[in-house]
Amino acid sequence: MNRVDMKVDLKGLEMKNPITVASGTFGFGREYEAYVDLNEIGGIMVKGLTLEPREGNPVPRVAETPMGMLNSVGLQNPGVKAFIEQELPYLSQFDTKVIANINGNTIEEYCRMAEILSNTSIHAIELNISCPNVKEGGVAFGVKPEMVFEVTRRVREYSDKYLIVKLSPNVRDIKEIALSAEEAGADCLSMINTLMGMAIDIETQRPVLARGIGGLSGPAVKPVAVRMVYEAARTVKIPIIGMGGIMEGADAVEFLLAGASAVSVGTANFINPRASMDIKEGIESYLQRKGYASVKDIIGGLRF
Amino acid sequence: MNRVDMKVDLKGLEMKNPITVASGTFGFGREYEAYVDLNEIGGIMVKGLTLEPREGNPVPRVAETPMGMLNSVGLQNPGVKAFIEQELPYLSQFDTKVIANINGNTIEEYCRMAEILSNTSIHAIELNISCPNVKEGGVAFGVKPEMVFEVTRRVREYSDKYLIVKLSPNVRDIKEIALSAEEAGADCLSMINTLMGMAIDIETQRPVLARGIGGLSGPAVKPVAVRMVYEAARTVKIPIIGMGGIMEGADAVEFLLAGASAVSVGTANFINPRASMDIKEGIESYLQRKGYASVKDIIGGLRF
Amino acid sequence: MTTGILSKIISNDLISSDIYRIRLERTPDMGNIEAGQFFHIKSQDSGAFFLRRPISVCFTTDNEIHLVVRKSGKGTKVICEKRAGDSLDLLGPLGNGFRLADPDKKILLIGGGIGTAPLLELARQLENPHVKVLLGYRKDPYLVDEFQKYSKEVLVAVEEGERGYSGYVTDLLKQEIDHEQPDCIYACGPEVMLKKVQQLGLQYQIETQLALEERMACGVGACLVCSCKVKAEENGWHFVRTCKEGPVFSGSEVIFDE
Amino acid sequence: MTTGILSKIISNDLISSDIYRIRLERTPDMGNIEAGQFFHIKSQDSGAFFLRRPISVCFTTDNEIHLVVRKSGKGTKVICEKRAGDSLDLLGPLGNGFRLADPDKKILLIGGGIGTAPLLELARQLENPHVKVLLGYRKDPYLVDEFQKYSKEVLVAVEEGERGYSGYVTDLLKQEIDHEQPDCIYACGPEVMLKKVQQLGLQYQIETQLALEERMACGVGACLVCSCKVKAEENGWHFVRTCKEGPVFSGSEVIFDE
Ligand SMILES: Cc1cc2nc3c(=O)[nH]c(=O)nc-3n(C[C@H](O)[C@H](O)[C@H](O)COP(=O)(O)OP(=O)(O)OC[C@H]3O[C@@H](n4cnc5c(N)ncnc54)[C@H](O)[C@@H]3O)c2cc1C
Ligand SMILES: Cc1cc2nc3c(=O)[nH]c(=O)nc-3n(C[C@H](O)[C@H](O)[C@H](O)COP(=O)(O)OP(=O)(O)OC[C@H]3O[C@@H](n4cnc5c(N)ncnc54)[C@H](O)[C@@H]3O)c2cc1C
Ligand SMILES: Cc1cc2nc3c(=O)[nH]c(=O)nc-3n(C[C@H](O)[C@H](O)[C@H](O)COP(=O)(O)O)c2cc1C
Ligand SMILES: Cc1cc2nc3c(=O)[nH]c(=O)nc-3n(C[C@H](O)[C@H](O)[C@H](O)COP(=O)(O)O)c2cc1C
Ligand code: FES
Ligand code: FES
Repeated sequence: MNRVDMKVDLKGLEMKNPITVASGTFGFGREYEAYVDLNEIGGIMVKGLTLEPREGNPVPRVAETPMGMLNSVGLQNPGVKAFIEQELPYLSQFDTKVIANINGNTIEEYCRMAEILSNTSIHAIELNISCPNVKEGGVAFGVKPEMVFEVTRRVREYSDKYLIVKLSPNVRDIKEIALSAEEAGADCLSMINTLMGMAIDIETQRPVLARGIGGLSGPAVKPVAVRMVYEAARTVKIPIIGMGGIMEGADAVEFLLAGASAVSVGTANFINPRASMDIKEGIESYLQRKGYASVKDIIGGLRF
Repeated sequence: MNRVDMKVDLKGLEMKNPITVASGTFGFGREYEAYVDLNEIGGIMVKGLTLEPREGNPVPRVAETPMGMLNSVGLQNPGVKAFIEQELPYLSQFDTKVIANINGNTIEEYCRMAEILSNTSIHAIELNISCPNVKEGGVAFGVKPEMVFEVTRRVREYSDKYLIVKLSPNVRDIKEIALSAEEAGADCLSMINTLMGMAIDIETQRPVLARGIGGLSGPAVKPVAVRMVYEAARTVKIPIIGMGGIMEGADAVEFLLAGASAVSVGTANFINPRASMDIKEGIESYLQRKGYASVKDIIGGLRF
Repeated sequence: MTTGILSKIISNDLISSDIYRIRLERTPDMGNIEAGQFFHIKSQDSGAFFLRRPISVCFTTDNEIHLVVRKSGKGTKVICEKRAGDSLDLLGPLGNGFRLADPDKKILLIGGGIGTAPLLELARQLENPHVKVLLGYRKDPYLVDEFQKYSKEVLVAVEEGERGYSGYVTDLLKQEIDHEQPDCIYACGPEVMLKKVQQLGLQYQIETQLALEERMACGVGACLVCSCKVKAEENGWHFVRTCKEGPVFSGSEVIFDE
Repeated sequence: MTTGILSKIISNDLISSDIYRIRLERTPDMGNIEAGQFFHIKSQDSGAFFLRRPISVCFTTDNEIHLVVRKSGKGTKVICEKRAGDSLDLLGPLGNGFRLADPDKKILLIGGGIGTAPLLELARQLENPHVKVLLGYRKDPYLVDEFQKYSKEVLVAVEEGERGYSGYVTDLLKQEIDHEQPDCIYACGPEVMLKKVQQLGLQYQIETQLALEERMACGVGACLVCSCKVKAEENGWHFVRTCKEGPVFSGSEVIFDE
């Protein structure tokens, strides 16, 4: 069988294939090197970074829900400087795009991180304006169009790196949010981050998560994610990296048809450490079976 | 074993037990009479009504998703007048609360329906300001606090019936929405309606639903629903009827602990036509096992 | 008061490529079963799939019901992989059945693919010596021998395969209508086939009964997802429920979209 | 490049109320297995439960690995109900193992409930004649006979039951410390037990190794949901990963909350 062309061009970021791994679900890559050849992944969104190191939230930080999970890691990470010194050299060995996911409590923090990262070998910045776990910031930036515009515009000033803005699904209208990010200068959108949810242990009568509320991910959210990608793709001209519950090739194809130019694999890694590869192969065999020469041929191909 | 007291008092609406069946999932009751003694249900939210009869959306109207389903029925119903003439007499035979779910394209339509229903034997009106399937109205009312306030306040003027406002989860901040409904005179909140979602058939490359986007319900949404009930319960003083993915007694207990005074069983009816009864018994045996005398003892009982 | 009935699988046999015949224990609470009715099926290991799956009754005896299931997606895969001794959770029988024509009428049954299944029970229940059966398959026919027991003749059409007429089963229909002048045609199969049956029925003024498929949730008439368009005085059409008013509709009432 | 390993169940026996011993085929790609390590388990019929479940290795031979699982929730129910011939999808072995003390050291093992399981493989691997084992159960003891094979003495405590000392296993610990003056204590069990072991270890300056439990997602160190608080220079503490730096921690480093 002929190999199909899996290259994607996110208007400024070219990837050898449309598979990325989602921030917070793939550590800094090392943890999965025994399972996946990192050279085979289009791009790696690293664990969410903050300006200073963070220990994150108390445990339990995870709850299983029907076809999904809640997490409240709360951005445990070594800080942007430790990332550059200790993790980036490792990641830079591989032929994959390194995408730094940044999280600030203030616009200034976002800008400062963008500035610091601009002088490194990372390929892109992913502006996480939607992490629901950080009390001080996160939510506020991601859910109001004005704020999305403001934080994106400011960060844009501090960095020439390819800028991905990661959108929160906990909004009234994803279209206006997507548009704000585009107008403020984002090169790309990634979506969706987790939906806010809660699970209660009825024996102890306490929330399963120590922090009560956490972020829902996994197959349960896929219909919401596909819908939002579809709505955003019809609204903006910049490319979209779609994610939310992608477990197999068929799920990824849904996102591509809905208008995503690439996809990201998150929670699936936890169940199948080779999920990213299986999904890549799943897309390939779909394309082959349907007779497409390139993955680009199905992006946004949804018909009514 | 001693029977526990299952009566709940929704401040103006007393029910023999906290189990209701959710609008749109139980028809007008008749369809389930072979499976459930309708006298055993606390309250029945009837299929969403509109002022005029509606045929609803084209088929397919349903898609299965991971632990959930999408629907786009689009309010197929015989209209409020036919309901009163043909369905209400049947429902009134039973010792259960009949709750009329109303849907308008305009505030005037909502008011008109409330007025018409005020002179009937129904026990409560459920104002559905959140149905995502009706292009003309629905969404707009349910997602902005000002609109929620306005439609609730106006309907309140037209009816003395117990007024339940049904909230949409497709919002930025459920707390401000809940507060608006309370301030405008709602007696009770019911939540959540469906999340907007989409599923794509990758073979045909078309959406599974003829209308593309539909409403997500079932276990997949439970964590979001529990979280929203919890947030709303801490914000308003009026009682809440919680729903979203309740499949068994344990799920219902989660909602009660989160602060709901009653629950509603929706999608579960489709999988198990006796779900409402099984859930009722599940709550009872939980209460007995834990040594509670009344279901009221666990409402809002979540601890941290 | 009935709910889903746990019914034990007596045997499950692959009868053609991806086609399984599942024999289940018939229990008294299933009551009377009409040809054309269906069971709404859930697997006990809930979580395997979410909604129930509608499957027609293919054949019954006093103690057994037989389903013939095509392994196509997630749910039918789980169902088809069950083994003897396992149980399925059956809700039903649901829906209306075929209206049985008098035994003196000349009857034509036409089935396409898995749509042949419900016609076998119909043939059995019709107890009519004048039944003629047209069966269409993509490749390998199944159930043919049994149809022979309950009819005077069975014609088989295959799109790609050895046995019988090579082509669409609807190709046979026209000539059979001319030849047999049937009083009533019963049909189940893909929509294109049903459309053709409807059209010929109207053209030759033959009563047709069509068993339709539509995606379902509740199966009992409550959720209104399974709407089928039928003719109506006002507005020309209205929606009825495939699970309740159907799945069998008269060809004179159904409106197929475009 | 490894991923989850499909391993066939050789046998699955109920060895106490709700406790199952599952013997699985050991495959070469599992490599070396240390006592204290765990497998992260998924059922093949995906959909039955979502996340993997961490289960310690209880015993190994050249060709087998044995797990002892308590049927408690959704996932362990599915796992415990698997039969011989079925397969489980095992990711691992994962985590660190117990650091094995030299064979001349005096060793005390203390296990509570299902926490006794990983200590059996430890006892086997220690190959040490000075091992003494304290086992605590709520009611019916299990694995006791086998512990006897790999130790000089086994003491059993039950909270409610006939056999052995009646009370908590930690009640036995104090007297054993006085009596045996062990060089090292290995412990696995409920947190209250581990706290007590830690406290006595610090008090008597005995090295302790504690096998902890924490809710996990990835099991390989990537998701950071399984954090465990350990002592650190800066800030007094920091979080490490139970699945990677653990599940075995030194009693001198772990910080238990309140
Ligand atoms: C009244 C009726 C009788 C039927 N009788 C038979 C029978 O005897 N034998 C048989 O093999 N099949 C029969 N079918 C079709 C059968 O229900 C579908 O093949 C089956 O639901 C597909 O489920 P899946 O999980 O394999 O596919 P999936 O694609 O995974 O199903 C996803 C969802 O779509 C629905 N769906 C998909 N295809 C169909 C379809 N063709 N019709 C209705 N719903 C569908 C499923 O029920 C499910 O809700 C019948 C359908 C109806 C409506
Ligand atoms: C390193 C390690 C080794 C273990 N070894 C064993 C063993 O050998 N035998 C044994 O029976 N059990 C062992 N456990 C506990 C076992 O993992 C849990 O009992 C199991 O995960 C519960 O799953 P469930 O689906 O039955 O419960 P549910 O309550 O349905 O599980 C819901 C979620 O919570 C998690 N969870 C619930 N309880 C625990 C727990 N105690 N520890 C970790 N996660 C939990 C589950 O993994 C799942 O993600 C071990 C745990 C860890 C962390
Ligand atoms: C454990 C965990 C940690 C996460 N941490 C981050 C993070 O640090 N930054 C971020 O932008 N998203 C984070 N996410 C969100 C994921 O990147 C992704 O948007 C989401 O999980 C949806 O995709 P999925 O359903 O495939 O997991 C995290 C998700 C999980 C499950
Ligand atoms: C098929 C279907 C039809 C529905 N129709 C209505 C409706 O007419 N009015 C309404 O307020 N909610 C409607 N809903 C939403 C339900 O009442 C309920 O809010 C939602 O399904 C969440 O609960 P569940 O997960 O238990 O189903 C409908 C849901 C389904 C699945
Ligand atoms: S499937 Fe619910 S009304 Fe037909
Ligand atoms: S479970 Fe993911 S880091 Fe430990």
